[in-house]
Amino acid sequence: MAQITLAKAVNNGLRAAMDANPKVLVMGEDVGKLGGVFRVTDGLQKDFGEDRVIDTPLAEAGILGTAVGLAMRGYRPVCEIQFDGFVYPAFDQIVCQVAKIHFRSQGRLTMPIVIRIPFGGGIGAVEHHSESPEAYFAHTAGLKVVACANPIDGYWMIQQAISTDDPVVFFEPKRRYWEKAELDEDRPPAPLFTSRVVRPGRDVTMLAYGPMVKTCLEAAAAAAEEGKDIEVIDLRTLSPLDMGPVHESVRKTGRAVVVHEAPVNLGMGSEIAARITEECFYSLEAPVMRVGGFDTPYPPSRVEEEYLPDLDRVLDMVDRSLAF
Amino acid sequence: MAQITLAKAVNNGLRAAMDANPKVLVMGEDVGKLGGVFRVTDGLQKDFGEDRVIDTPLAEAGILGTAVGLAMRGYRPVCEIQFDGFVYPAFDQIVCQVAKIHFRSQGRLTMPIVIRIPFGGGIGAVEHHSESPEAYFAHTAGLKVVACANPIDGYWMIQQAISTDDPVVFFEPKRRYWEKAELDEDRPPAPLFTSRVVRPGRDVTMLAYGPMVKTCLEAAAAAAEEGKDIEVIDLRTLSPLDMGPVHESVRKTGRAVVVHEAPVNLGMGSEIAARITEECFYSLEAPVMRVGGFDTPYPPSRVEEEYLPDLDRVLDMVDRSLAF
Amino acid sequence: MTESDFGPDLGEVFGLSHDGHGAELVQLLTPEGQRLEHPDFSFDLDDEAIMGFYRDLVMTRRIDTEATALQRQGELGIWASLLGQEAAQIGSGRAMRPNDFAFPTYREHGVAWCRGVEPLHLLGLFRGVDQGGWDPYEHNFGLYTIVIGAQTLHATGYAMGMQRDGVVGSGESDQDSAVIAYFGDGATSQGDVNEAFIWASVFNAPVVFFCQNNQWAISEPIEKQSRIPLYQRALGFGFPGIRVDGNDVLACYAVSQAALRRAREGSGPTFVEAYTYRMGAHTTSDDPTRYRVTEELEHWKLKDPIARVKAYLVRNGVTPENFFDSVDAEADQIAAQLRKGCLELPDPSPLDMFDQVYEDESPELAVERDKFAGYLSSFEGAH
Amino acid sequence: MTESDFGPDLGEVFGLSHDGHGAELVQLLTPEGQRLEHPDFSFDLDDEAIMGFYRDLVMTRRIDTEATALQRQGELGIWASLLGQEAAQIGSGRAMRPNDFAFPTYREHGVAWCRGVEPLHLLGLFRGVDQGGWDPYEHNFGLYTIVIGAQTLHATGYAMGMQRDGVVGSGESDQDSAVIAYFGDGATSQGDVNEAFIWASVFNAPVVFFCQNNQWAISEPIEKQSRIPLYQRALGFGFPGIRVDGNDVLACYAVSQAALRRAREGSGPTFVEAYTYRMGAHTTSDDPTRYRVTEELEHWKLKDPIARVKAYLVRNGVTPENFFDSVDAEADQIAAQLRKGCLELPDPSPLDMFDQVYEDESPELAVERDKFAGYLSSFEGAH
Ligand SMILES: Cc1ncc(C[n+]2csc(CCOP(=O)(O)OP(=O)(O)O)c2C)c(N)n1
Ligand SMILES: Cc1ncc(C[n+]2csc(CCOP(=O)(O)OP(=O)(O)O)c2C)c(N)n1
Ligand SMILES: [Mg+2]
Ligand SMILES: [Mg+2]
Repeated sequence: MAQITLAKAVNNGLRAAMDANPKVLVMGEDVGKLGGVFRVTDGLQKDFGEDRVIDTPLAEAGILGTAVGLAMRGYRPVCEIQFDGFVYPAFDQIVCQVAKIHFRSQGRLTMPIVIRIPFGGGIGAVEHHSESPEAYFAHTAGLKVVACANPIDGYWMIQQAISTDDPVVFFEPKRRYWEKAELDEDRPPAPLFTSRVVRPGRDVTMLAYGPMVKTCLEAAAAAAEEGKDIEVIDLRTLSPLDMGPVHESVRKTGRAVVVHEAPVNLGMGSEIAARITEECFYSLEAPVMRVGGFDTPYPPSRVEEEYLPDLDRVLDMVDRSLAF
Repeated sequence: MAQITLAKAVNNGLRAAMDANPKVLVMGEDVGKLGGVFRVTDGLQKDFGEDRVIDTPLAEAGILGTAVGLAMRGYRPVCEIQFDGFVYPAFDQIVCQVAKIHFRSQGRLTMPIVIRIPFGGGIGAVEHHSESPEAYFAHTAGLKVVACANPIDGYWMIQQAISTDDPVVFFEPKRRYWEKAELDEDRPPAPLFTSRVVRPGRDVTMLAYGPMVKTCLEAAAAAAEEGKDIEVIDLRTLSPLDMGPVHESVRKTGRAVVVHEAPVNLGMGSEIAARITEECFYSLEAPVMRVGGFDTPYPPSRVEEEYLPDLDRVLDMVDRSLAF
Repeated sequence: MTESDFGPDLGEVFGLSHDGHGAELVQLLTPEGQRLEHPDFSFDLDDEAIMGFYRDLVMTRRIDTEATALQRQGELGIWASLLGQEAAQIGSGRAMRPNDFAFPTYREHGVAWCRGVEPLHLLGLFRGVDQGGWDPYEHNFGLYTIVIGAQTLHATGYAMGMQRDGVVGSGESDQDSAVIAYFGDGATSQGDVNEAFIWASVFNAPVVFFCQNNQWAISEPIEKQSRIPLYQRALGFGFPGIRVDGNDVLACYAVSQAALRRAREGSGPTFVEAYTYRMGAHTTSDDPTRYRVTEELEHWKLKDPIARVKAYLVRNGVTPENFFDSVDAEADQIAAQLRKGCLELPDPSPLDMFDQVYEDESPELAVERDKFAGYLSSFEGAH
Repeated sequence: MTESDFGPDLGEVFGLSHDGHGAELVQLLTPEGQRLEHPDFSFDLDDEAIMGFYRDLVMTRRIDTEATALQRQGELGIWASLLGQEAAQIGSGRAMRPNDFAFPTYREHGVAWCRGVEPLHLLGLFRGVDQGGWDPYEHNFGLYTIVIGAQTLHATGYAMGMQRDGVVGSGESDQDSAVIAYFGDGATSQGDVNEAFIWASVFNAPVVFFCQNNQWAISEPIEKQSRIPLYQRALGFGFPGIRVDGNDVLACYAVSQAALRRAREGSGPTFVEAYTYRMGAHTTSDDPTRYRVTEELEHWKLKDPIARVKAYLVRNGVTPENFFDSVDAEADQIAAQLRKGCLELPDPSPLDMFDQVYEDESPELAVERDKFAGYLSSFEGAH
């Protein structure tokens, strides 16, 4: 079995989805000949043609707004937003139309639209290219929001998202695009909207998604050397949240640390902390701790390593939780 | 001293701010001759002219984008968004420009822009006219976010917001526009970014802002008849949050219920619950409870009374907290 | 604005179009009911059809009047009247073929009528029992869209879907289809609408941009949105724009028909500016006396879209015995039905809202619904 | 696209402008270095000035080359080269007066040079030590804006501020001011940019929309953004549009000067399309071989913006002894300085980020900063 990068895995997933269903379209800026700035759509236009892989004019509202019309006509558009920081011009179409049309029409209209967003920092980029806007979408009823963390999930989750009859905002951790894993296409994937324990442990529960899953696994490995046994859960789905495995874990460990790159204030961690506390109140030995980006705009890349949660900051929070 | 409605109080506050500083501008859709759909800018264009009270073309991105340029030129634009649901076309300008320019320029450029948003439901309106988008803005670093709940705060807070050198998203509870209070202009106002205990109590702390403050006060009065002594705090500022009085109160009561109209999932309540739990862990007799809109788009107005937190739902949550 | 001495001619130099190519209004029926011919647009139907239009116009206005009355009596939360814009809507609506698709704003009651949408279904949104009570696919008529301009992009995307389905310029004119996007003068300022123009021109999508310039966006006159005639906006995007007398149902029909035919044939988008007037308030919540003078209203009353059709029919004595009375009678009957139906509209069940958010239910939301159901039932005993 | 038999003439009928009014490029200096006259735009400066332009062009290109080299060597994270667009930027930049204000994209290094921005300060953003290292007010030159099109609205608002300050069409031409907004061909598709056109025309704001059509938006050719020449976009909004040879510094100067004068005098906005070519990759991260052919590049090399100025100066033998050598020498020296300065650029302190979010510090953020400071210092002992 060959090793495959996350970028290639999503590319293969898109290809499989387009092969399986002629109604699947890919649209966005530079998704055609260039294959996207991260090459995630590489080769698709060559093989599926310009009618199915559409280089659009440079306007995100236009991409999502026309996707709504295409969806009404029976197509399943997969819209690429080039970088996280450029999704905002489409925010109105996403929040007021994509998210609400099923509700508005009492289900007469469905919106099987996937919005692919390479997100997060750590690649030394300029402003607007390293953001984590997931909380905006998770707070928006009518959308479903997921984040993949590795090539295997990248391959399967994009196909599952495309076959979902509801709009799915699909976050791809851009700094992990070049990381590899073995993909066994015969091994059936987990359901899309489920979280998963990726490392069992007894002392503390660590919750992450997207780029921070790897960071947390590394932190857990380091902690193990100090005799701390950390359980790591890859949330995978941010809306709906799959809290079952999380509550189960916290009832066992009594401690939880949520980690994400987005600013802590009103980030996913706030909702997760609130829910854990509601459900596991008497099991908690310490308040749910949150590690994330600071409550500032994303800083110049020369300080992003300080801005982003890293092994040390995660472990520091683990210690605070254990010492509480 | 005369009774004054919230709409009139904000109108007077705007007038005072425009009198005090010729750089203050009011801009938006229908803010001129019409005086705004809620008459909050009534008479301002007549008295300050079309150069200072600007009826803009129908485009919210244009309103905020030109406000940025006007601010760079030394003006202090007060932008009216006609209804909560129409702020999204301006989301990109607000999140990527208004919120980030001070940071981007290392403080060389300031953005003294106020974004007025009549928000919330309960007025029997059609879709997009009853939403509570405050969490989107509170999650956005670089913005400050406040909500007034009564005419006295409406009068003072709008002036304080306008004199703030940072961008302020100013939420006005539209269903309270016609409620009256006595305004004593000689009584100095509280600082803008502070929360306030509006009803002291010993048993449970109730946290609200904007339209829900009145609902909570009514609930507290009803609970009092059953011998439950509820402390109500009007948060007033949503970003930054002023948690001091909140923590103090919860350390006393051991119980907290957060109430807002916005959907609970990733609403303000999630952040407040997480912070209270972090700071008052050992004081809590029960998890912080949250009452809010359901995690659906805002429904047709004939069911909005079921959708919105009301006296019964708030009291139900108080009972759950006390019974926990 | 000071005019620089050579500002104006520089304007020329720079290529500002003053030629008013198509500047004058396309009109085929004068306010006095006189038929006119136009070199480029001819009305190719008979008096039978004009009588049909007359009926459409009267029914639409009657439905609108009844809805306004229902709002006044508290049966609707709000109503957006189309008073004065009947011809623009009936003319364009009747120019559509069954497999064409329309994307309306919140004011297209006349188009809805043409698309066979039951008038009662228009009221749900305004009464607050739903947010769009008809099946868009049953009528090829989208749901009312309240966010200004958003539907123009949906229309363009839908038209791109038609292209991909091979029903544009296929040569088989009976299957060829097009989209018509309705929007107002104020909407032309929204980024979305201009992006729709770009998409439609770049992809040569089969969409007719039908702008009802009713002179007002709530309290703002057209001057706040554009300093040139709106139909000229299309010049900037490389497709045709034309202004038609929006109170002339024959001209609106002829121009819309030509534009739709172009679109179906694969010749791309067209911008049609229907020059008309909002005779009523923006909505029942609005008070126009604060911002406009009654003279304006009086002036436009003389151009009433219905009166001129009646004048034409009368002048030419083509109508059967008591045609007008029977139309009025039918209108009153429809209005009565509408009123009855409105009062009987059932309120939605609070629990429905949880089920209509997603196509594939979210487990979270199911829990929320069940909790709330339990909460609601806890009151049952209570009395 | 099937052409309907009467689609085309209907196009005419509907008023689609085919007249190409101003369609041909304004050019005052041929690629061979020949001066041309234009009926409407004359270049009114002497050879001294042209030598100055030559120096500007060479310095700008040299700075750009050095920055690209620095990126290759890992000293910059990324660089957006202006290679090929020097004339468009120097011509328009030199047409500005001190109290005019420019709003750039991320590629306006030549304009920055004209505005007196220290070249080193351009590198901070690309090295990742800041997000804009100069004081906009010191140079009347805004910060680089990365979100496509956003700055065109800022420019329009700033121009509206000038109107309110009484420095537009005041008659005192030395105080009158204008704004120039830079953006690319791809940007013309953004809603924001089209809204800027609307605001500028409705308020008659003193802004020049200077579009460098370098034929590409990353991998997308201009055909993906518009099916007509871009300068014609202005026709749809009621203000002048003109296409100028973007590789001709004299023409860019003359046209920008005329447009800026119109704006300052109160005659409103102008759209200038500088027709040029992106000779390099979109940025150092881009690989153009994936989407465009080298023939195109070769073709445009013949129109090089610098070569033609040198050819003119040589042909007319107006330059002093070893003028060209000294300019090159100066360029190398500036490049060396730039490199030295780049390597010495200090990294920002992590704690700064907390202090630059707000003008009035937020207590919350102060706490966060102090916590983080404590965390950082906890490592000090650690080794
Ligand atoms: C994005 C957005 N902003 C503001 C509004 C509030 N609003 C509703 S109708 C209207 C005026 C629309 O004018 P026009 O486009 O001319 O259509 P008309 O109502 O005249 O038919 C406004 C500003 C809205 N619905 N959507
Ligand atoms: C809103 C937004 N969407 C996408 C991008 C990513 N992006 C950066 S440059 C670019 C192409 C811009 O093309 P053009 O406007 O022609 O300017 P040029 O780079 O050619 O100078 C794109 C799509 C962005 N910066 N902002
Ligand atoms: Mg209108
Ligand atoms: Mg370009």
